[in-house]
Amino acid sequence: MDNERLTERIRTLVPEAQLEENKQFLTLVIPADKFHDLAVNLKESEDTLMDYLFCLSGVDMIKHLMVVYHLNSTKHGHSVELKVKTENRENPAFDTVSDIWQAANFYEREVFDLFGIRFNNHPDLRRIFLDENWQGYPFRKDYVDEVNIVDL
Amino acid sequence: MAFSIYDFTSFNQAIDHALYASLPPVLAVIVEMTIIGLVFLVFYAVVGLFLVYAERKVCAFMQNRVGPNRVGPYGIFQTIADFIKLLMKELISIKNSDKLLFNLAPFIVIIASFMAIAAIPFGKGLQAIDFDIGILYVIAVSSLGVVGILLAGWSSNNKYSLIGAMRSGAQIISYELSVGLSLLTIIVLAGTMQFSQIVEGQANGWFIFKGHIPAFIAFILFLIASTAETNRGPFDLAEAESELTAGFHTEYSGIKFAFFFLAEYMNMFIVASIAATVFLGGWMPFHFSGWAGFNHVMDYIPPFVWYLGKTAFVIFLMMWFKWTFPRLRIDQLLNLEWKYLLPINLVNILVMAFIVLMGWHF
Amino acid sequence: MGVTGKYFFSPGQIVTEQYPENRKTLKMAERFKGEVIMPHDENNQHRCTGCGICELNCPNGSIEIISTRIETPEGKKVRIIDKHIYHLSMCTFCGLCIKTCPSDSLAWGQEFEHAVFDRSKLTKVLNQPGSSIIKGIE
Amino acid sequence: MKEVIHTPVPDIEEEEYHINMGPQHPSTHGVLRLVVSLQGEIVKSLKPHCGYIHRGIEKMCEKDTYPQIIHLTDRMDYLSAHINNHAVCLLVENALQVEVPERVKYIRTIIDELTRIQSHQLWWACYGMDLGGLTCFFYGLRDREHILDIFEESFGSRLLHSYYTPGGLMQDIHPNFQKRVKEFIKYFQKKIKDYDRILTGNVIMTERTRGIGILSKEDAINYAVTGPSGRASGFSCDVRKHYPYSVYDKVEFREVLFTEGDTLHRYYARMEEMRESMKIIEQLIDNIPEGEYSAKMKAVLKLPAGEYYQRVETARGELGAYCISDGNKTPFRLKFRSPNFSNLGVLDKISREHKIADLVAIGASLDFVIPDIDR
Repeated sequence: MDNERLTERIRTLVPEAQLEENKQFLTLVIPADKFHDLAVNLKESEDTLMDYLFCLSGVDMIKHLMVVYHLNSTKHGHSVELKVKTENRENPAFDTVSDIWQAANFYEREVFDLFGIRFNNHPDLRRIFLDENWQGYPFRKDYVDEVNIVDL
Repeated sequence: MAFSIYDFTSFNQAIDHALYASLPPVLAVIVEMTIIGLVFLVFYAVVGLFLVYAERKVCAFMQNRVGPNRVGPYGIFQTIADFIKLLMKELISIKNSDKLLFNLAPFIVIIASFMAIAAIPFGKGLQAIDFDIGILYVIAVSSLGVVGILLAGWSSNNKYSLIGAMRSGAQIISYELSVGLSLLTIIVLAGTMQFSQIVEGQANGWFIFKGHIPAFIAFILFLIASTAETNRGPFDLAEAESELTAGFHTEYSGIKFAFFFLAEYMNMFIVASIAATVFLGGWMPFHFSGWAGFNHVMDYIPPFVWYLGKTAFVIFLMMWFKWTFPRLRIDQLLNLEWKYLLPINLVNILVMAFIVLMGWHF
Repeated sequence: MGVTGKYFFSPGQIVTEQYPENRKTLKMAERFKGEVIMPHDENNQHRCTGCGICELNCPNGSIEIISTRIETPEGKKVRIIDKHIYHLSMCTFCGLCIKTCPSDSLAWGQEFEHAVFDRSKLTKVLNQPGSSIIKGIE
Repeated sequence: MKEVIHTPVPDIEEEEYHINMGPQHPSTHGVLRLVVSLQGEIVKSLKPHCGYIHRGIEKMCEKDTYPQIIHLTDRMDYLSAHINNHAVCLLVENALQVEVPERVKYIRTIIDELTRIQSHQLWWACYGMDLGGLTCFFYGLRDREHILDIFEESFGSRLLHSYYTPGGLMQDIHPNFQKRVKEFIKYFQKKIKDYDRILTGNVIMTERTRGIGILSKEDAINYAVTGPSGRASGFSCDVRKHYPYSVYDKVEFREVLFTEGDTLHRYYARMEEMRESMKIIEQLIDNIPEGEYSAKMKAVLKLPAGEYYQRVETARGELGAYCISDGNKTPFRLKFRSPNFSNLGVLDKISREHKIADLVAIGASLDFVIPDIDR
């Protein structure tokens, strides 16, 4: 499926999806509450079959927190980049996709650990790299640690 | 007999008479026992140290390395230095471990191998005790060591140790069968269990040649089973360092660890010497029937050289196994024993009995 | 068993580097990255202008340059280095300082035995005492 | 009247106990900690605990300029240091739309494949060691030395090279490079037969690993298991084939694919990859074109604002570098999708109901490099 048809497809499922222009992949911003259903649909439908989640990154865009999903179909070969955003910095939460792609299990734990984004219904949401009682989320832009982060 | 020049019986008797003449009988026995004990202790330590060195050199050469080469010429004092280091190391005592058993275990292991060495004939007359059930005795005593290993694994309150000990228990109990049965094959051929008579029986040809194919098969089976019984690679599951860190002796340090270490090498020496005695003629020189001159030359090589040479050959074979093959898994190990070695062994005994019955052996 | 046996009986293939013994004959590759040095010529002169580009480019802050501005007899204001401080303990041997140096004043040294008892000994001053810059390098 | 409370008596058969494998354990090849629930010797479940060497490389990258990032990527998957560098270099080059000289592409491809071979040699060595054949370890390292010597001659260091820069290479290859690589290929083609004789053809090894830790193709995709581990399950995920970079589109090589997906076939996949890598090097080594070793780059590299994703095939799988730039000389966010991290996720699934010894073998066949997991 080429990018235009893929966009159309996602638009029919989630009309609010915004297309971002001039990107390497087809990039769409999806409202957080619609994302899980869309993901299920993209994975299960025969013509999209996005079965390979090859990258899941958390990003702190200062204005908002964002999680970026890179999806690929190993059968059809098309890729898509989906973004979900939240402006809630205190208690950001998205729905997990680890029930759809098992790979997301660890990726989401990493994002939770470093960005503090919670994933609802995640089976085992614990810190993965840092200590259990670590304060704060180090990869956020406003994180301050005068002891461990040395500015050169 | 031609090789009577190296007969130690008269030498022993001379000492015996001298002692009995000068001392009361009880004291004489005690002195004799002490002498033998000391001789074995020294022998034990020397052989153990030498084997550790030999193993390290052999594996180094197989792996394109130099091996120990710092202490003394070619590193021959390396193991002595290691031993001194081990003697001086702190003995760690572990919280929540069973102190008594923890300390007892290394001694059981080492005593078991000590007892087994007593029955081994090093040369004509060079044997501490010549039981008439010598083979049975050695099998029985050498398998006592597993009690020590089990205790060590259990008492050190460490799960790795426990798994190692359990594996070791399962392994030794099952491989004991194969060891026994393959020796039994030769007993059928030799008609005796006494070591001295077994050796005498090989005066005109080693059993491995006399017993046709069954004896050869028995030799191979014995090698496999005894390697497993001594917990050496590729059967070193009890101390599989990539899985269980060090298995049953994980928590031991210093001299107690040295005991385990020495006992392992001594067990290797013992099974190698049993193999040499039973299959390769012990201290008997190599004889070709008919070649009188050749046989005569062979007789001039002292029997303990023959004996040690054969033992060293078997030990080298075992080291070669260890440094070539990857380790087996526990279920494969037991499968190998119960599904392959044991049936082959049983058939082998039958064949051997049949051969002996028909008188087809040499 | 064949393979191990073959190697056992052909000890000529031993590949161990007998390190402390072969120190005299041991020769590192010519591009070996042992440490950063500043080559000096026979007049105790180096090529460093003290521009600070290496300091900027170092990802770990292992280079510090202490320089002073002096006035040359011709009346030009020039920067010369007092000390080119190099923290070996922080260096990751990425080579960016050497690559970016505009006057090629830094180079890789062959020394690799860096173990010392005191951490402060790992902080080195690369320009030798009393050294000066080679004439004609801007 | 006293109330009788029936405490449930735990069934002895059912009782599980836990052991910690790691952080210091001979078979985890680093500081990975696996909390293993065992029943007897059977692994019931397993929880990896990582982070013992988490250095926050992605955060550090946000403070460094693009040329400075290179030396950090070395330290992720230290066994494929060059390939990690390659990811960042390609990312910057594609973002700036710099055309690197042909010579650089050829050299990079050759060095990438050499890196892959040396990584697989070390894996082979450790695999043998984990299965208990210690001799393999020394043979593997012996042959790896030859590649490291070539590296040392050309780039000055043996493990962490920092040799690629955005736009090209740090310095030209050493004049001896081609000759020595050819010598090595000739040498290693002989030695790989030894590898086959000592481990591949060994009945103990094959029987121990056949049918152990089976990973189906669907699971491999679902868990995002890439690299030789994924390809052994039939997941065609070779970035060199699907998204070719440098000169991989000009060389002939086979993507090693198996369908069984057990430990033994992960082993075969890596052994075959070594042979394929040698084929690639043989095709390229004589044809390195003359030219510059680096494109002309600006002194300060500023990526135009936007998002970039670049993937390369390391020795362990697909390495992705996802960069968000805001137009500065440092990246706003640089995320590395490291192959080992997603490969680790599958360890729990495929090692259940196997023995501890199998767990070690499975772990060895997935070939973890812990700094790449932790980053």
